[in-house]
Amino acid sequence: MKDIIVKGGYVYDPLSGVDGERMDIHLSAGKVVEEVPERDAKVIDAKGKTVMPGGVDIHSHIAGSKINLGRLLRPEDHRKDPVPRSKHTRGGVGYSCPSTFVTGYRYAQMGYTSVMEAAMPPIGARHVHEELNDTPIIDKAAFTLFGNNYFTLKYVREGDKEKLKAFMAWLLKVTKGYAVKIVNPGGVENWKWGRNVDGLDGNVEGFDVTPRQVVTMLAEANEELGLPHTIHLHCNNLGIPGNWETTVDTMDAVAGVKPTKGRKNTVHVVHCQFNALDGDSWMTLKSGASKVAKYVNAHPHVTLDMGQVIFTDTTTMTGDGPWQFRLHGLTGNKWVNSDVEMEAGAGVVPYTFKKNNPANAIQWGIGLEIALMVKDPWRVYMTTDHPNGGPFIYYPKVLAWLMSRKARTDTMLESNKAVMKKTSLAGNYREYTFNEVAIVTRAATAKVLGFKDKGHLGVGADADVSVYDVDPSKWRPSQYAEIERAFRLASYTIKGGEVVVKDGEVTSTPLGSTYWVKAETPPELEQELVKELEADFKKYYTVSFRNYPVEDAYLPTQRVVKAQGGVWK
Amino acid sequence: MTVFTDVVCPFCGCLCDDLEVTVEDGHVKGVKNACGISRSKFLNHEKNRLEAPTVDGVEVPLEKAVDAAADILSTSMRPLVYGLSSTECVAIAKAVELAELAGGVVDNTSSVCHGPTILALQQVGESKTTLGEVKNRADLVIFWGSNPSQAHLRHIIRYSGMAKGRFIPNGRKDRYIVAVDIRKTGTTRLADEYVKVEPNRDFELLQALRAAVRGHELLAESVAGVPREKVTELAERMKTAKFGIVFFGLGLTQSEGRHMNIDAAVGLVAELNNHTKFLLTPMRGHYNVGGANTVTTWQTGYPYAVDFSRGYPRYNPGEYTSIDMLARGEADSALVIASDPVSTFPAGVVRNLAKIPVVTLDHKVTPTTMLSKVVIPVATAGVEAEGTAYRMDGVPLRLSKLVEPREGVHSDAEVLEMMIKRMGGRAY
Amino acid sequence: MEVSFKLNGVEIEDTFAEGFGMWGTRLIITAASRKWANTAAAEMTGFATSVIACDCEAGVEAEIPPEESLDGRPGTAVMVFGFSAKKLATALLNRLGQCVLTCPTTAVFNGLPEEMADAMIDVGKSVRFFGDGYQVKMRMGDGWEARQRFWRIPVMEGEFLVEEKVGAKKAVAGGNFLVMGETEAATLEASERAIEAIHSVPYVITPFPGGLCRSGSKVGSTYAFLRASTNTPFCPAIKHSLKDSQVPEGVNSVLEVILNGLDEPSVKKAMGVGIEAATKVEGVKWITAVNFGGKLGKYQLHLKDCVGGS
Amino acid sequence: MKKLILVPKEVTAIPVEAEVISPTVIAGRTLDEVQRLNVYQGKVKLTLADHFDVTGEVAETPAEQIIVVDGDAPHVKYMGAAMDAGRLVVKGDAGMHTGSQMAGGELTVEGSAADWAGAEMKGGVLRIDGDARHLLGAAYRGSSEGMTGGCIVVGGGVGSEAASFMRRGMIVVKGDTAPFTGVHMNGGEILVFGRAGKRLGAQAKGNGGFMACFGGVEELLPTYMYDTTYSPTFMRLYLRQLAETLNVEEALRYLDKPLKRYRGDLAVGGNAEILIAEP
Amino acid sequence: MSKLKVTLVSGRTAQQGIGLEEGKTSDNYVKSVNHVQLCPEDAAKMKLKEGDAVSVETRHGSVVVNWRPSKELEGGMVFFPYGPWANQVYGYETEGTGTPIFKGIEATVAPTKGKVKSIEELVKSLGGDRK
Repeated sequence: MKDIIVKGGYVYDPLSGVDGERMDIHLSAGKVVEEVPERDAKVIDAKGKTVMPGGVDIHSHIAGSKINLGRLLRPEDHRKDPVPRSKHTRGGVGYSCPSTFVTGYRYAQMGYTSVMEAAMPPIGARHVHEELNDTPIIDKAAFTLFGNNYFTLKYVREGDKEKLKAFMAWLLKVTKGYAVKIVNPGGVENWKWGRNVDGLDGNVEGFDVTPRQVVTMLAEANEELGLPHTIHLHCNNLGIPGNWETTVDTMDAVAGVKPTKGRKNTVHVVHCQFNALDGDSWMTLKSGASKVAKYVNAHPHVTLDMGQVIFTDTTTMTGDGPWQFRLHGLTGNKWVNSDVEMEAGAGVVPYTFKKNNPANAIQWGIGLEIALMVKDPWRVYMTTDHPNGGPFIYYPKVLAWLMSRKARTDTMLESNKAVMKKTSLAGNYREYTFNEVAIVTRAATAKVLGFKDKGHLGVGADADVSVYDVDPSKWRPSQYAEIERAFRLASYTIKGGEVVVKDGEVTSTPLGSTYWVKAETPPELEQELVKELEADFKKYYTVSFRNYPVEDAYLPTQRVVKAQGGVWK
Repeated sequence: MTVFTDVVCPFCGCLCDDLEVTVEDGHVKGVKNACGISRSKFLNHEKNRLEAPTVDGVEVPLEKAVDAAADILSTSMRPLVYGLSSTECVAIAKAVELAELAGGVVDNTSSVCHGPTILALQQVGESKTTLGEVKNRADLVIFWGSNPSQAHLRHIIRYSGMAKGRFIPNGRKDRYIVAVDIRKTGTTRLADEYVKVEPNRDFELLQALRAAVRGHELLAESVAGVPREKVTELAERMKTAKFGIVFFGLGLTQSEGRHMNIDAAVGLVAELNNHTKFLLTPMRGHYNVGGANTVTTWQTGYPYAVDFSRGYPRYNPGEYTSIDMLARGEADSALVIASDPVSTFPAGVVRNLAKIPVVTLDHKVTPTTMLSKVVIPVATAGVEAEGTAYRMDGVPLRLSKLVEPREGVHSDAEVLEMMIKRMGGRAY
Repeated sequence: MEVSFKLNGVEIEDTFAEGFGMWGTRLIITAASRKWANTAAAEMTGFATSVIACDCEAGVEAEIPPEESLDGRPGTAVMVFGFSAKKLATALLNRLGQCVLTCPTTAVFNGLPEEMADAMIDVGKSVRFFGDGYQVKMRMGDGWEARQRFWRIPVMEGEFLVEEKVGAKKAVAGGNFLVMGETEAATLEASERAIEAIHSVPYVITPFPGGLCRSGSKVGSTYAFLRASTNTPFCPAIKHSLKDSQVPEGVNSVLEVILNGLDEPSVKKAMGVGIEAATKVEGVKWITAVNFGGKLGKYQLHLKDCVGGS
Repeated sequence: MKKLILVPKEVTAIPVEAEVISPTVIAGRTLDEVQRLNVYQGKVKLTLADHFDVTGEVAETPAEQIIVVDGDAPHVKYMGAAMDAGRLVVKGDAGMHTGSQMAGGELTVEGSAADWAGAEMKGGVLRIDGDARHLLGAAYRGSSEGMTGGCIVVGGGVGSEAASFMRRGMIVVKGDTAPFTGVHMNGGEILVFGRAGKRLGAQAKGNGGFMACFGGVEELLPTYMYDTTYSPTFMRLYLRQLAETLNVEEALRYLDKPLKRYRGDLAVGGNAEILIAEP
Repeated sequence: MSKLKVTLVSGRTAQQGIGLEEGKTSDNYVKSVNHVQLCPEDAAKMKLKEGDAVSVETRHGSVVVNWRPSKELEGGMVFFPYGPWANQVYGYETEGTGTPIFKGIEATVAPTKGKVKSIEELVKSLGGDRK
């Protein structure tokens, strides 16, 4: 592979403190290096262009049974976005549930080089990894579902945090997972009886624990294990007006958890828009963004992502079974439910966010409000919770809204008046800078995920670089269409030191790596745990304990991240 | 002698994973925990094997057979790739890639079994679960148009009927089993209640049940041969169960109504979720037909009946499904992988298959290999080759390689890869 | 009476009837038989002579033969006039609800196509609620012919069908002329002939009883509380009791023909044929019209024009 | 109106995809360009002239264009698909997806049409003088929007699942219908003058839609409830319009026939109507 | 000798599963699928004896097969295990779904002097004579 010099672009590398300086980036052997000799290198002229580290998406649904159920469910969605094969690429389909190949291509075309699959049911982990292996170019990791796992609930009930930690380490290892994902803790377990859990202090049936206990203990265990990322939490009561209170209560429940060495935060609250609703019903819905933002601004232990709504036809899919049934009831749309024995569940329902729908307009406003009202860009990240709020291909649109008040106003004027009345968005004048965009799309996400080599362009970083055709020295917020255009199709995307996208077209499709986390467990404890697990597996699972772990064959390009600074009793 | 434990059975959609297989001198000598069919599969896998690659019935070296196969697919205008339900997932992925490369149609056996289930899912959705929740919670189990006693021999024991679980400590005793069928079977005998439905009338009964669940009184004295009182009673039983599940089979998908029968069943189950927890799960036949749908879906967006002739995937059962393609005489060549359409397709369609060049990858002699132009012997997945298979409920499991295939015999995936290379693929 | 001209030997005063603007609508009531179509129409147009004390002015315009109606049943065209579009809508809805919806076998169709109308009154908007949730919106002709929308409302007898929107138009009211004869009998006969002729003209109705008003009316009264009173100058019985009687010599009975129409030409034409018909009756002496010197309305319907145009 | 004539050169087993046979696509081009428009046979890309003898005149706008396919074309798919104006006449049989997604204009098939004719139709008139096969005017897989406008008149019978997920528009069938006509219907009108097949209106929610059967019904679902026998005025409107504007003369025979009214599908809490003429 | 009108149902059997894993050309497989199952009363009506062949006919085709009694079946219903013999009597119309009807088909069954074809003969009769 030839060395590469990305020459003369405006570089935004917030982690290295570089804010729009014109400089050259040198790449060699898949890494950023001090300098390579120009005569042997491929020189990419980035003059007048924006250069950033490759994008890092902290929360997306790209692989596994849930998105695949979405694909299966929606031929009518695929049909409107066919993707023909080319010399370098496979054919496929796009839009809200893109095929795996197209997922990889389109992320790369937007300059993204790492994407996190946000929900992996352990028993379906093989499926996730098989799909990740068919998702080209980008680096990936998957977050293992813990919040409704039988063993999690059992150890929480028993108050056995050490066993819980051992279980977490074990499950991450056998599923090749990267982080601890919690979805509607307790709610999905109750959904196995067709019910939900009644908020943070409701009862999880059959275990007599509360979501508060589950979240708190998982957060403590997560930090004591020294996992690279905090718990990744989808709060209770998602999509229910008035839920901002649950969200803030949940954040506060982990306020006392001591973060692991080297960071301040202990919880990442996902797609916050869906959990920042105020009012008593969909009729009286209003924004709860300011209340959530107020708490977040005062509490450094919380990070968020937006879950921005896009006005389009999309496919909602979450591990939150009871919510999806509710949404099916609200819309009358077709509904897929998929319960996963002992550990999780999922639901899929197509949904159209409409500009003229007051609730949708408010939701659209809430996402942006959160991103604009949380002052520290290092703690709020750009997502659409793909494909829940909208397909990831609309990220450039979200960036335009963040960077241009005119973009927001123009959309607001086309939308239901409720967004003016029930959110404070119209009065918000903040406009993201290029540097802030780099923070919320790569630098901060890489940092909070614990990726040392990603999200920056310092020497030693992965040679993941995106070059966008927009001149930040000339760009003005009124030219927001330029942002959409430039960020939709990158001039160059370089992945691992290889040019994978040129002028918006995929030119090469290497298989990226899959990251997973290994946390050391005291051997005796692990043995004891395995004995317990094996006994319960025999009784309650339908697969044998031996067949549960994901074999190495499913990780041809794995990269193992070791948990640092674990604390055991 | 080697004993392999926790072996996954590559026969039916149950994908039992507790088998113990004894291997001696590279041959399977014994199987424990297996059902009769599974035992037959392991113990007889070496019988009636294809001896060597052939072209027009003449033995040729593998490369020649691959060349001939690649030529057929490259030169035809409308190649059909079919089968895939009895092999592992890498082979399925390669078959999709090959179909794309050849600009043809890729279809799998679900088009003649649970294709209608998928059509219904696409219309109205589906509410399903992995089998463990049935084992742990189901106090009402309904087999509708399915007969595990003959087709999924350990289903009732491992997952649905006898299985003991968290909230079903006494297994069979804690469950009420209903079997809905047009005839008595081993399954109806085992059930607490047998509901005899007239042939081709399942749709009416499902609709009546749903209406009853919604609280409507039926005017008809009986529906589909089932008295009104019994319909109401069954509806009530469903509403008051703690956790109910419907396992449906080809009795619904292969009789009049097809996908609409499933549409009705899905609707009934969705309706019941307003009252209690109710789910349904199709009884998938071939062990990896689930995988065929799953892989094809993640690669193309569509589960079967995918056409690549325009360079991107298009989907339309009834148009790009094998039966229809062959019935219209539209396919001008076929590649059959891990399937035996001659034994499973109506004769009228087989006659058309016999008119076109067919390439077949199989491990055994079948009626399909008998009428194929090119035949390439392959390893038996799950015995001689490893890979992933998806259980009827979507749980992926790893098939083992227990013995080496005969020398010169490769897995489906390897042979397909050779064909892809030969056709100039892998530019990506 | 200074200026006049003669028609068929009858003196026609060269004056004008003073018309004024109103909003008018036209609808067609069909029913299983002519009897029921007419019954509904009569009921609907009852107590609708003058907006002085009625909510609207209404009358039957014409009978529609089955082959010309949309549903192939006998129909009756009815026109309703109100002082504003809003008042018209209110009156129309009340009358539809009380008189037509209730009448056996009827259905209601718009009689004033959208291209002729100045506005469309959404009848379905309120009438449909009578269906109590069981009303059905009927969409006819999507993408194939002109789109039409109806409401089907279940009623005890069967189903009431009503077109969702009916056309309304700025129209002309107050067309009139006075028939003056030697005898009561001659005057009545001449007036009846006039009405008959008027009904041959489309888009015109005569809202008063049988089309005729015997009282006439003048604005105000000697009684302060009364807005209108008998048209004293034209009452033969008190001819010599007042100074400004306008009853010509030899006239012993006067009847007023009053008509409303969708536009000025229709009204004029109707007046013309009406006057013509009246003059053919023996014993008719004079024809004149009522006006208020242009104070009441903007339309001056000169009898000379009307007759000339007929 | 300018007339373009396409004569199919042969009927092939491998179908030809020719969505270019549409006034909307053809108008405004030169004859030469028209001849070079792409059609597809299997994986092979060809030109219109490879499959048809192309003669005649091309109009400036679709509205002024008549296309005549002069012969049987049962193997040609997508003729008139998405056309929005003008006329297309197929003087024989037509292949799959004929007139699918058409939005305007007039398409006449003088023979029979294969599956998915008029699928997802939005407007215009599609006449099929012979039979139509399955999924006439239906929705695409997974979509809940079938026909949303326009009118289909079939002279013969129709196959299964005609008008599935219908939302608006009208389908008139002079012959018999197969099972599941009007399945998941959510608006629109279906009028059948032959015998209506089983499971009519299954899963129909109604939403103002009705199915009228004038030639008897094979069997109704148990989840349709009989209400009454009556002669609703509205049906007279349809019947007269059918006779006057669509030349469905037989409609007038039923003007005074009482109709039995059924409502359902109760399984989905629907209020779709099935109206059956008394014999 | 009388014809019997029946409803034909096909399906899987464990025997057929066991047989096919041995091989489609194995005796076990052939035996498991080259017969129909009738209720004893229906067999008696047709005066069928053990070892007799029957001809099964539908509007799509006909085939000669063996018969076996089955107590589980009621009169008027015939069970035909999935396989090449059963396929002779099914149609291929899928009504736009891709799936033919394999269950609940109107058929007639009658005693016959005809011979049950071997698997090779059957394949050959379908045009498959490449070997």
